[in-house]
Formats: sequence, structure tokens, C-alpha cells
Amino acid sequence: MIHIPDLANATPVGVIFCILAFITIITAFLTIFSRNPIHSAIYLVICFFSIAGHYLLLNSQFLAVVHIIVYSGAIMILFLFTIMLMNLNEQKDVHRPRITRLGAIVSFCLILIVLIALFINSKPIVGEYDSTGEDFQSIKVLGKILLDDYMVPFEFASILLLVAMIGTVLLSKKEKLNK
Amino acid sequence: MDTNLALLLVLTPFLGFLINVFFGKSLGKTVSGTIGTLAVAISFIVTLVLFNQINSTGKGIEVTLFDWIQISNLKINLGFLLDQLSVLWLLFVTGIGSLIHLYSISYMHDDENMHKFFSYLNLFVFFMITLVIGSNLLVLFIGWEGVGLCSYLLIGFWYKNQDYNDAAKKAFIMNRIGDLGLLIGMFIIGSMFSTLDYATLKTAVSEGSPLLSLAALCLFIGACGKSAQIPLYTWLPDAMAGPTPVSALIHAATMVTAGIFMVTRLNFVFDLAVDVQTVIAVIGAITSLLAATIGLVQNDIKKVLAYSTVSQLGLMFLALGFGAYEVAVFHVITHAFFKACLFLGSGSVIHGLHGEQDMRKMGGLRKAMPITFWTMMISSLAISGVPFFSGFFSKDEILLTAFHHSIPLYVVGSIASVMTAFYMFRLMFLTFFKEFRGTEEQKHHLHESGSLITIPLIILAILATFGGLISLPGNSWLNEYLSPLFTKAEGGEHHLGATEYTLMGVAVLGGLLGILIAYIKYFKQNNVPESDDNIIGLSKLLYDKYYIDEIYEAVIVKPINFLSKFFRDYIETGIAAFVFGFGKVTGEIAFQGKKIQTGSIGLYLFVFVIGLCAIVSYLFLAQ
Amino acid sequence: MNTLIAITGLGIFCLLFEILNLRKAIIPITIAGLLGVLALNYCEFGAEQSYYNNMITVSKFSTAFSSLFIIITIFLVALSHNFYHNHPTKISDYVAIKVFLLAGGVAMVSFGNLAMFFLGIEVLSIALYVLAASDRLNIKSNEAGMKYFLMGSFASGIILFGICLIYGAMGSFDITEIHESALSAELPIWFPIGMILMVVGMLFKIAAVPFHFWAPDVYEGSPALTTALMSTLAKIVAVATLFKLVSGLNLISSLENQDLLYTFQNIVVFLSIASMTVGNIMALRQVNVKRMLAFSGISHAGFMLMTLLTVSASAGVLLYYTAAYALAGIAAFSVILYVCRDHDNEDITNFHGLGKTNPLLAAILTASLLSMAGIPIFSGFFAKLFLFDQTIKAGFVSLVIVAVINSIISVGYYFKLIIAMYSKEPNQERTGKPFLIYAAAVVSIALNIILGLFPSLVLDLLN
Amino acid sequence: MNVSTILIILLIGAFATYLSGDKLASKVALLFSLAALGCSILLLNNYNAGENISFIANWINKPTIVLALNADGLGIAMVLLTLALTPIIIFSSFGNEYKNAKSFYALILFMAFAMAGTFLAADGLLYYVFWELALVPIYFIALIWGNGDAEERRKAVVKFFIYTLAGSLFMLTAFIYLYQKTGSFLLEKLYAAELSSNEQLWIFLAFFLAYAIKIPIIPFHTWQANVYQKAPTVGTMLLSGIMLKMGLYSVLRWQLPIAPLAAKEYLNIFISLGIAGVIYGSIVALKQKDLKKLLAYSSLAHVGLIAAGSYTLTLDGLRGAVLQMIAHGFVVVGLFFAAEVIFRRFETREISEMGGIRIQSPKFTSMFLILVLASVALPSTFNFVGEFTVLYSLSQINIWFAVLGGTTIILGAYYMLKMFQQVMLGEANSKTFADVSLNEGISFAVIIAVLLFFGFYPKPITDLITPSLETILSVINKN
Amino acid sequence: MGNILNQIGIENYIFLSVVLFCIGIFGVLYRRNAIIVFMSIEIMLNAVNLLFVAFSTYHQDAQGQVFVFFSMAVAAAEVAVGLAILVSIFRNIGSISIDNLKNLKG
Repeated sequence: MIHIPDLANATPVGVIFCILAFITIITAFLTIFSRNPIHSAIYLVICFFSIAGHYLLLNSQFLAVVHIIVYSGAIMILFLFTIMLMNLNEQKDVHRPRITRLGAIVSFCLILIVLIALFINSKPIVGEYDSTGEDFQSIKVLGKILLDDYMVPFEFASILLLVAMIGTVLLSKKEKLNK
Repeated sequence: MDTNLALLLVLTPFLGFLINVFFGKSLGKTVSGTIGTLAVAISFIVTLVLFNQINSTGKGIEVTLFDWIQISNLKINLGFLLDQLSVLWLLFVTGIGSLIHLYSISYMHDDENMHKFFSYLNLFVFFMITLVIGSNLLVLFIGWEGVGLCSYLLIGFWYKNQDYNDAAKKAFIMNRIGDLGLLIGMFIIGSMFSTLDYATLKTAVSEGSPLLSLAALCLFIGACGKSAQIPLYTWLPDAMAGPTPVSALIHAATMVTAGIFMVTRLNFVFDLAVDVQTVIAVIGAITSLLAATIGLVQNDIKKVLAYSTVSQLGLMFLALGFGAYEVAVFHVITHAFFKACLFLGSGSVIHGLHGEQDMRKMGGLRKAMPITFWTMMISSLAISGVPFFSGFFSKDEILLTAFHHSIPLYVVGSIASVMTAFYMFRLMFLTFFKEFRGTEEQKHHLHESGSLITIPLIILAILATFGGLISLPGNSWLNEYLSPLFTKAEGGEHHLGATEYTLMGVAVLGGLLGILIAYIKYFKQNNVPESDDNIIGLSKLLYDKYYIDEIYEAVIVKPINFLSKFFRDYIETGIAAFVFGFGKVTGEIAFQGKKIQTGSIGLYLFVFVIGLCAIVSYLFLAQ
Repeated sequence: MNTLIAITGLGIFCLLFEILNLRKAIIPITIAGLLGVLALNYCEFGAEQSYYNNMITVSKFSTAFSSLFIIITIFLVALSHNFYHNHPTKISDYVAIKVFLLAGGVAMVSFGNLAMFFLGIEVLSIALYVLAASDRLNIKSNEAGMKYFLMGSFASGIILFGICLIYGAMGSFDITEIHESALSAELPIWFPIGMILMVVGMLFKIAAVPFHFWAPDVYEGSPALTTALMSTLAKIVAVATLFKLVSGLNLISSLENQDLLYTFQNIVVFLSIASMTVGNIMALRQVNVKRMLAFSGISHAGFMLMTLLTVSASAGVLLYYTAAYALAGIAAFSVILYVCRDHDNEDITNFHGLGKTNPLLAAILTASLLSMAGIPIFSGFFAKLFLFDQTIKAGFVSLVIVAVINSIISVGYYFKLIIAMYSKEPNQERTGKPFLIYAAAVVSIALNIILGLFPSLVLDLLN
Repeated sequence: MNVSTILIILLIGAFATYLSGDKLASKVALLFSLAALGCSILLLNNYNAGENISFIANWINKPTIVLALNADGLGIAMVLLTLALTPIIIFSSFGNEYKNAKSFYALILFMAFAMAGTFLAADGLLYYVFWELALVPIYFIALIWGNGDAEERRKAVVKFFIYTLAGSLFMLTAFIYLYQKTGSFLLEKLYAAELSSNEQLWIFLAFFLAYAIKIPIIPFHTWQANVYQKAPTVGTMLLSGIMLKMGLYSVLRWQLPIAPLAAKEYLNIFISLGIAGVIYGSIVALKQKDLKKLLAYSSLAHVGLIAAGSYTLTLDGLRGAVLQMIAHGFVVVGLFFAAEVIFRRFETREISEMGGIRIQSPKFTSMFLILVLASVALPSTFNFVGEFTVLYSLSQINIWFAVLGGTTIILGAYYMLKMFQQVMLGEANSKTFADVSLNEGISFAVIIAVLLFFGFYPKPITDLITPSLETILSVINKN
Repeated sequence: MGNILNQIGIENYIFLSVVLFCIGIFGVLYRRNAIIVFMSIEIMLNAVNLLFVAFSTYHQDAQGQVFVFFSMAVAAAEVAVGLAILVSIFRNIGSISIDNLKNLKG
């Protein structure tokens, strides 16, 4: 069952959630529908901020900060740089055939309906959510888990980034053609 | 000793064949001819020895060489049975064979492939001997098909002419139709009695049954093929394409009698299948009449003789149909004498005229070829049933038997006999009397043939005259000789009463009537048959042999060929199109399918999403 | 675990060689290093152990597949020498990326935690995106890279969503824990959904219908060596991982618990049939050999999917099948690399008359195609045999019959190439006999035939 | 020494031939094929002396696949046929120049290896492996060394390959299914399998598809004529002389004993199919313009009869079928060789362009005629023995089968003699026909000698095969 | 400190992230501009990240949040590589519309 937050008796948290969710979804849509890529990027940044808001709401401050730094700070800047580097800001999206749009809308509706139906159909979680009271998401705990339990993936993530780096270099490096 | 004798008997011609095949060309014509003749002559001598032995002891000789074919319930060995019947047959096979070989030395001397001719002849004799002395049906079948092969080879001896080759092929295939019948007959007999051995079979066969009748019928079909009976007779006239000695040996005296031999051999089977016997008699009679009518108007000297042969064979089957085996055998023997003589005579004539066979271009040869004339005259008298020639006795016995069993068939046979007398003398008058009608050049070269040709003629003429002595009415050596073979003595011992004498008189009168008509028409009135274009009416029908060949062509050969073309052009391509259509369809799907792969990421992802939705909803929502 | 460390170390060494200006030595040393890793990996075989909080579990399955990956990588590295001889400044990057890609692959079959799995698949994918697009001046290569990247990240998103749902259901990323709790009755539906999403993501990686559309385009556009890598190494890594996911996370029993197994099997059967059929039929009319092999790869994916129906028993069969397929693929691509090295396309016409100009290579290509078609004595036949055997045992006779029909269709396009080599006249001079290409081709096909003659060598490894 | 020796000799021979170079290849191949023949005769001797010459060794543990080579009389007879024909076929090709001869002859030996293996294998899967292996060399032989338009040849050969493979893959499925039932691929285990009649029907049909295509039985014969025509004559000889016997042999060895109930139940249908092949093949052969195609259809007719004989499930039927297989193997090789001899001189296979050969080469004509006569089963040739036995067995089932099947002796004579007449007889041909060379003569002589010898004395072969056929029959009739 | 989910409900987070995820999918399908498509993929990944954090709270377990770090690393690496590819495409054809990428087909 969807249990829609009862706005009349909404707790402040509920209200904040609704607002944040609304912002998230609207900006996500706007990202997609904006004709100007720069606008899209800006909307996306807002969207990311609202997601960071969700993180804060869920009491994971560290993650929220990291999220803003990585996404809004790094990734989005990368996007913006690329857009500007390519001088795309004025570029209109090329003509999309109607069938493409239709297909996109159909598949969007389809997958949304399917997934929503799926989760509605599933057995509802009954009862109170556990609250162990333990600290599980402070920087201290996260650091311990990340660098202790998850040491190997952590190291492996560096390989991932290394590969990405080599790859990017490989793709962009001009070479002297010795032919 | 017996084994060696039998092997000597069989293998001498085969040896002659091998020598002629491998060394014939280098040996030269005369030597190869001599070897061929000697090979058969030796067989003849061996036969005489064997005949002597069997005639004195009265017991047959059985020789088993080795196991041949194994079938679960049958064990077929390669063995020989030399008894009264086979030795009798051997006597005239090898005897007449020797004479014809001798004759051929001269007759074929101008042919470049003479050694081949002799090798084929030797091979033929080898197979014929095998046919006759085989101890079971399957050994008979070796010979049976073997002589068919030799007949094929010899009819098509002048292979450059495709018409001759056609004739040869026709002979082989029509024979094979009969052979299938024979095979089926063997299968039935084999499965019924678990043996194909004559001796064992004779004891095993006890009572008639529908199956046995069927077997007998099938065997008779085989005989029809080999002995040129309706409906399988049409190959024999065509077979005259071969050299004349071949016609004499194979298509008159020996091979064509194989059917009669087989039926006689299996008399104990046929005796139990009465209805089949009736069929045999009727077919024999009809064949006899039909062939005789066609013979009336033929102008090719050998064709006349060929139809006469068919007609005479019909008469023999008439006798077989009444169970009068010894009568049939008797006629086989006399027929062998006079028909061989006639053929060889006609060969002599053809030889003298350098290949001319049309009687309309002959005439007056009496003076130029006296020996040929007289020998042929004697034989014609014999075949026409003029008293005291051999044919008189044998034919008379057949008619007598027929009269005792069935008046209508007797009438038919008698009419055929009258006709025989007519066309034989038509032949004689057209060929030997009056003026020569050929070209001047031919006339200039007319001469009597050499002694190698005339000697066999004379010998055969003598035999044709006196051959009847072996089975005189009332005192038959032949019947006695053959009696161990037959279970019931039928048709043999007629008391010569008034009826018999009357019938004899009727027959003689009929024969003389035929001769008289021929005399009036072709001697007195000096008629010469019309040229082909002018033949009309009934004679046209007869001259064209009732269009039987054409009917066969239209009803059997053409449809098969049409079917073959149809299968080749439609069914084959149809099946292929169907089978490989799967491939085509798949290919076409592939071709269309390529269009789906448009290269558009949007489409790819669209399908991705749809697929995902489908899987998830099928798995979780469709319950 | 040591294997993984050694491989990453080797990758970093490769990068160092560039700095040390040891370009010439890079390929021999990498091959030697990989052989060392192979030996190391062999030593680990049989020892079941987990490392670092169960981040990496070493099992027979993981070591066996790792060995296979390493062997394939050795071939691919060997082939790099001739392929990149025009790009001397980049060769260390290329080799390093391949080695890292191998590391990703090894991580994918030996993960003990979904984090390792996810990182492994991303290392593999990102390396592949780069390699696909690596011919930067070639528009086709760009396009291939872009297509692969877009669809690949899309699939990554799906996989990540799946992992997330599994986490939601289980509260853990550890596969042993998940394996155990998968049978619990109070399991939220999130788990099977998450699993299915992950499976779908992996189906994309192995290019099963209907998630296969990228494969032909990407294979065609990528540089030939990358295509070789994708169609051999990447594909078998993905299949092995999919198998490990399904078996390691106890999906089958979990579905059985919820009465969903039958439906799931239906889906697998359908996907398998669809992959085989679409792959084979679409391959029939292709003129580009790489594209043809892409479709052939799709159909083989369909065959390999059949192992999901008999998860408990068919690890050995899958190993055998992937080994046979990959070795045949390596042999085929060696020849393709040789034939098409001076061409900008890989059309069948390039192969005309190869039987006359280079009989050995033609014979090798023929053998590899025969192996893929499943003609006896080549291991491809036995692979199919064992697979069919397993599948019939599980009661899916009709699936096997469809597979058989597909094998028949597949002959149609494999033989197109053979015919081109043998019955058409050569249209070009082919000079030079590069040693490494010949060596790779001969050794791989020899291994393939040895596998065919002694299937038990591999088949019994995982039993 | 056991039967594996033969296979090893052939396999080594194939490699040795390849390594010996183009010039020596044909001779080396001949040598090895003769060695294999010698070896097999030696083994036959040992076998007759009661020695065990079978071979068994483990190969794959799970699923259990065993290297089992079982040499019973039937197997030995078929191997002897293969190994007797192989040297003849190789020797007959001495008059031709082949490009890349080393591969050519190596492929021939390899094919002989695979075919001999097929006849010997007693493990279903090993058998299947050999069965498929035999297909590969002939594919290349036909593709590379074939004749006629290249594009059409390619099509025909690929169709052939796919078609035959299609059939055999279903057989493989059946084998796997059987393995699930019995846990073994071993022949004796499969014989002992207990299958419901429904299962038997499906297995029977799966086998039938494989064999019907290979043999071929109508309507599965569409590949045959084209491939026979397009393949080089050596290939055609291998195909028609030995390879299609693989199908017929397999019917006896695998299909009937494993699924006897189905065989019994649908006996009439399968016999009818065989006989339909006889009549259809004969009729289609009548109007063929290409000599090799005509011979192909004649082959279709003959194997139809053999198949019909096999499906009678009687000892006579099986025995006749085996005898006829061997006889047909020799005859058809001889006939195709004759076609090749003509082609070497006239450069054509069109019947209409031939004729008049007899004038120019009576020797060749005689040999050709003997082969033609053997092909139409003249008594005293080996073919008659087989054909008679088969027809007899058919008559035991239903006399009409024998009558219809027996039409082969009429129709066969018709088309063969017609062909003989058009090819050999008539006025001299404008093209010269050189007399047969010694090499050609020897090939013909050997074939003819075999045909005539066994025509009169088939006992050695009958004695050799009968016990194993009886065993097979006892399996068929066990219920 | 109680579980915050008691006030919102895990379902709502699921629905939110599902919607967000679907919007991402929609964007990938809808837009032809490669940059926007990349952004849509980022939206998809963020939807998942959000859910990870929600589940982390749900289970009171930090592993989910740790995973988000990895996910971010992956996203960053992907974007880097993707943009590099995009740049080389732009250099070659002067356009970043994925509709221009239809040379490989059939």
C-alpha cells in the first residue's frame, strides 16, 4: 500500500520529504525537457541538491556533503566544461521524429507502471522500523567500514579510476603518426 | 566322373567364349570360328555320352557344386540335374548349336567382329546349357537371364545401327518383365515349400492351392516373356535385327523354347493349377492365331519366319495347357529342326542377295540356289503338316490333344495351322519361283552358298524330314523316354481310332488347302505383295501387326517417359524447392531482420526497456 | 586473491614500462607475467578460501574461470604486438588496460561481496568502452564506443538498482549471507526483483536477446582486436559471472520457495531460444565478418544461457563451453586480424582465396568455425553435447531440439566464410607471416582440439 | 592387434600423405590404404580364428563416453568394403591431375578413417563423432575439387552439408536422450534400454531423419543428384560407394535394434518408402541428361531397395541388404569411374554428346557393359545375390512389395540399357576415344573380379555377416 | 533517536527513487543530445544512491552508504570516459547528437 503522508497530520519531516521529493522530480523532468544544455545542467544541479537534502533528512550528513562535492562540484562541472568547450550552449536539440518521442513516453509509462505495480503488490512492511540506536552513519563508522571491511573494494575502486584515467588519456592523446 | 562330365559340358562353351573374347582378334576369323564351333561340338559329344548313359540306366544324374545363396528357409546351391528332359534338350541345343556355329563360320566371314560373334554364341550356349541342366530354379534363372543377355548382345550385334540396338534393348526389357514374373513365382514357391530344387519340390508339392496357382501363373508370365507369348511377344519379330544364325539358334530353336522347358520341368506344379493351365492353353491358342494372321502379310522373309515361330510356340503352349508335356516337347524338337533349317535357308538367301530381306525383291532363286531351295522346301512341308514330315506328327498330336479337351481351341489351332501352310508357301513361292525381281547387279551375283552353309542345311532338312520318327502315333519312343518325369500320362497314348484318323485327315487337308491358296495367289496369279504405301484394309491392319507395338508404346512406354519427365521437371524441383525453401525462408527472414537493426540507440534501448518490463511483469505480475 | 593482486600489479608495471621506455619488452614481459599469474592461480586451485571479510572468495569455480580468462588474455596480449605496431606510444596503455580488464574479470568471478562484483564489472566495462572507442580518428570506432558506453551505463544503472533492492531485502552485500537468507520465508519481494534486474543487466553484457542490439554494431565498429576481446573474454566473463550470480546468491532455490521457478525457467528458455534464433538468423546475411561473429556470439550466448536451467550441475559444462568458444574465437580472430590488417573493413571478400595463399591460416579459421558450428572432434561439439546432455537431463527436450535446429542454421553462415576461403580466387597478395599471430592461432586451435580429444581435462575440474 | 590399428594406419596415412608433398601424395595414399586393407584382412583372419579384435578404452568419464570399437562380422564386412574401395578409388584417380594433391589425398584417407570408424564404433557418441567427421572431408573435396559452375557447386555442397548435418543432429539428440535413459552410450546398453513405444517412435524418427537423408530415402534425396554431379568423381565414388552405406549400416546397427517396437509397428510405411524410392529413382533416371546424375538416381533406386530390405526385420532382409550394400558399393564405384574415364576423353558428362565409343574402344565397352549388367542384377553377379535375397524377404512380408520392388529389374534394365546404348553404341563419335590405360583397366578388372567372384560364391560374406545379423535380430525380437 | 522512516515510510523512498529512475530512463530514450543522455544516466544512478541511503537507514546499517561511495566513483569514472568519447566524436563529426550515430547497422 502506498501510504501517502497525511498532509493534515504531517510531521515536519513528512512535509520536508514531500517538498524535497517534489523538487527532485520536477527538476529531473526539467533537466530532460530543457532545450538548452546549460539549463539542463543547472536543473540537474538543483536536483542533486535536493537529493542531498534527502540524505540530510536521513541523517547522513557526511554522504550529503560528499554527494554535493562529487556531483555538483565535480561531475557537473565536467559537464559544464564540456558543454562550453564544445560551444554547445546555443545548439538546439536536433529534430526528433515523433516515433522516438512516442517510444520514449510509452516505455517510460510502461516501466513506471510495472515497477510501481510491482512494489504496490508486494507485501507491505508492517510494524515499526527498527531503531537500534547505535551510531551507524557517522564519519567514524563509515570510515571504519570503508577502510577496514571494504578495504579491497576501496583499493579496487582506485583501479577503476586508474583505468578511467588511462582511458581518457588514451582517447584524447594525440600521437605522432609515424607512417 | 559325372561332375567332371557336367563341368566339361558346361565349361567348354565358356572356355570357347573366353578364348574368343581375349584372343579372338589375334587368332583370325577362321580359327576363332573353328574354336567356337569345336567348343559346342565337344559339348554335343558329351551330351551324347550322357544321353547314352541316361537312356540306358533311366536315372538322372545330380551334381552339386557348392552352396550359392543362403536364405533363411532356403538353401540354394549351384548344382546340376541331368535327367531325361535336360539331356534331351541338350541334344538339340548343342546339336543344332554346333550346326549353326558351323554355318556361321561362312556366314559371318565378312564381318570384322566375327570373333565376337562366336564368343557371344559360345556364351549363349553356355548359358543355355546352364538353364537346361540347373538343378533348381535359381540356377535355371542364371541361364534364363544369361541367354537373355546373349540375345541382347546378338540382336544388337551390328551396334552402329541404333534401330538394332533398340530392338535388342526391347528384347531384353520384355524378357525382364517375364523374369520378374518368374522371380515372384520362385518367391512364392520358395516360401511355400522352402525349396527351389526340382527334386525336392516334386515330392513336396502335393495339392493345389490358390497360392500355388498364383505361383504357377507368375512362372507362366516368365515363360511368356522368354517364349514370346501374348502379351510379351513383340520383341521376337524385332529381334530379327540380329544376324540370321542368331535368329536360327536363339530365336527359333533354343532360347525361345526355354519357357516350354521350364513349364515342362515344373509340370508337377502346373498339373495342380488347373485354372492356370487353362490360361496357358488359351493364351497359346490366341498367340498362335494372332501371330499366324500377322505372318500372312509380312514381306520381310525373316519376319514371316519370326511370326511363324511365335505361332508355333503358341501351339506348344496350347499343348502344355492341356498337360500334354511330351507333345509340346515333341513339337519343340521338330520345330527346332525345321525352323532352324528355314532360318538358315533364309540366311542363305539373304547372304546370296547381299542383305536383301524383302521378298518382293526376290523370286526365281530356285535355279540359282537349288540346295537352299530344296532344304527350305522340305522344312516348309514339315511346318505345314504335310504327312510323313516331322511337323505332321507333332502338330497333329497337338491338335489331337486340343480336340480332346476343347473344341474351340482346336478350331483356333487348326486355323492357325492352315494359315501357317499358307504363309510358308507364300514365302516359298515369292522367294524361289517365277522371275527374279531384284536389281540386275544382284541377279548377276546370284549363287549357291558355300558348303559350310549348305551342309547344316542338308542335315537339318534330313532331321526335319525324319524327326517325327521319335514319336510315332501309337508307338512313341519319346513318350516312353520322358515318362519318368510326369506324374500322369496325359495326351500321350491315343489309340488311333476313327476320330483320330478323321482329325488327321482334316489337318492334312487344311495344310494342303493353305498351300493351294498360296499356289493360286502367288504362283498362278503371279501376285506380288503391294508396296508398303498401297496396303489397305484388313491387310494394312495385319501388316502393321494390329498396331500392338504402337499401343504398347502409347500405353506403357510413353506414359513412363512422360512420368519421368514430369518427375524430373516438376516433382524433383518441387521437393527441392520445398526442402530448400526452409533455407530460402530463413534467408529472407534474415534479410528482413537486418532492417530491425537500424543503428539507432533509441530503438535499442527501447527494446531493452520493453524486454525488461516483459520479464519483470511476466515473472511477478502475471501470477 | 593473490591472482588479483598479481594482475593489478602487472598492470601497473605495464604503465611503468612506458615511463622507463621499455616499449619493446612490454609484450613479452606481460606475457611472461601473465604466465606467472596463471601458475599462481593454478596453485590456488582447489583451496576454498575467502579473503578480507569475504570480499574475495577463491573457489574452484573462480580459479578455473580465472585461469581461462588469463589464458585468453595472454593470446590477446600476444596479438596486440602486430595490431598496435602503428601506435608505439600507446601500446603500454593498451596492454595495461587489457590487464586491468582481466583484473575486473577475475574480480567478477571471485567476488564475495556485491561491491566487488559491481566494481569488477565497471572496471571491465569502462576498459571496454575505452578500447571500443580507442581508434579515435575512426568514426566507426567512435560510434561503437559511444553506443557501447551509453547502453553499458544504462545497464550498469539497472544492475546497480538490482543490487540496491537486494541490499534492501537482505541488509547485506555479502554473498554468503545473502545465500543463506535467500531461503527465508519473510523475504521481501525486493530480492527476486533485484536479482532479476541484475540478471537483466548481465544479459545485456552477454548480449542475449532482446538486450543484444548493441553487440553487432559495437563489434563491427570497434578495432578488430577489441572485437576479439569482447567476443571472447568479455563474453565469457559475463556468462561466468551471471552463472555465479544465479548460483552464488541462491536465486533458484529462492524462486522455488516462492513458486516462481517455473516462470523463471520459462523466461530462461525463451531468452535462450530467442538468442539462438535471432543470432543465427541475423548472421546469415552479414557480409562483415566481425558482425557475423557478433551474431554468432549472440547465438552462443543463447546456448550458454541453457546452463541457467541446471545451475547446480552445469558449472563444469559452462567452463567447457566457454573455453571451447573462447579458444575458437581467439583462433578465428587471429586469422581475421591477419587478413584484415591492411583493410579498413572486415568484409568476407577479404578472405577470398585464403586457402591458396595461406593454407595454414585458412585451415585454422576453418577449424575454429567448425568448432563453433559444433562439428565433432573440435571442442565446440563436445561443449554442445554436454550442454544438451545436461539440458535433456533436466527435461527440456524441446529446448534442445530448437538448439539443434539452430546449430543447423548456424552452419549456413560459418560455411559462407569457409567457402570464400577455399573456392574463390585470391584477390590480393598476402605477405608476411607475423610470428605472434601465427603462434596465437596455432596454439589456440591446438588447445581447442586438445579439449575436444580430452574433454575430461576441463569438464571434471568443477565436479 | 585389434581394429584400432586400422584406424591408426589410416590416420597416420592421412598425415603422411599431407606431408609427402603433391607429387608423392597419391602414391603414399595408395600405399597406406593398401596397408590398411592388408591389416583388415589380417584382422579378418584373426577374427575367423576366434580371436577378439575389439578395442575398448575410456575416454570421457562424465558423461560416460567410451572408445569402443566393436568388430563383429557386420562391422568387419563394412570396413572391408571401405578399405577395399579406398585403394581402388585412389588408384582410379591416378589419371587425373589435382591441384594441391597432398590435401586431396589426405582428405580421402581421412574420410576413409572416419567411415571405417563409423562402421566399427560401438559407443553411440563415438559413432556420432566418426559419422560427422566423415562429412567434413567430402565437403571440402566436393567444394574445392568439384566441377561445374563454381557458384552452383557451392550452393549444392552447402545444401548437402547443412541437410545431412540437420539429420544427424537429431540423431545426436536421440542419443543424448538415450543416454539419460540408460546412463551409457555403449551399444549393448542401448540395446538393453527399456523404452516405451512412444519414446521408441520418436527415437526411431530421429534416427530415421539422419539416415533417410544420408542414404537417401525419398523424399529426402534432393541433395543427392546435384552433389554427385558437382563433386569430383573421386568424391562421388566415396559418397555413393561407401558413405551412403554408412546410413544403411546404421539402420541395421542402431536404428532397428534400439527402437524395434516402432520399427515393427510402422514396418509397412518404411518399406513402402524404400520401394517408392526404387520406382521413383528408376523413373527419374530415365530422362536424365547428365551421366553422373543418371547414376545418382540409379543409386537412389538401389538404396531404396536395400532400405526396404532392412526394414523387413527378417534375417533375409538384413542379409540381403548387407550383401546388396557391398555389391552396390563396388558397382557404383565402377560406374562412376567409367563416367570419369569417358570424361577424361570427351570432357563432357552430357549423355547426348557421347555415343560411338564401342567402335573406338571395345575393351572399355565390355567392362562398362559388365558393370551395367551387374547394376541391373544379372544373375551370376554379386548384385543379383543381394537383390534376390532382398526381394525374397520383401515377398515374405507382402508379395506386392516384391512385385513393386521387383520393377527395379525392369526399369533398371530400361534406363541402364538406354544409357548404355546412347553412351556406347551407334556410329563412331567425332571425338577420339583413346583405349583404356593399364591403370584404368586394373581398377575395372578388380571391381569386376569381385563382382563376379562373389556373384557365384557369396558364402564367405554371408557366413561372415550372418551371426552378427542374427544377434541384431535377436535384440529386435527380444520382446 | 527513532528511525526517521517511521515518519515517512520506506515505500515512499522506493517510489521516489523508482520514479526518479524511470525519469532517467525516459531521458535516455527521449533526448538525442548525448550530454543530456549522460545527465539522465546520472539521474538514474542518483535515484539508486538515494534508495541505498534509505535502505541503509531502514537496516540501520552503514554498508549501504559505503556502497554509495563506490557508486559515485563509478559514476565519476563513467562520466570521464563518456565525455572523452564524446569529445572525440565531436572532433570527428562536429555533432553530439546520437542520431548521427547510425553508420553501424544492418
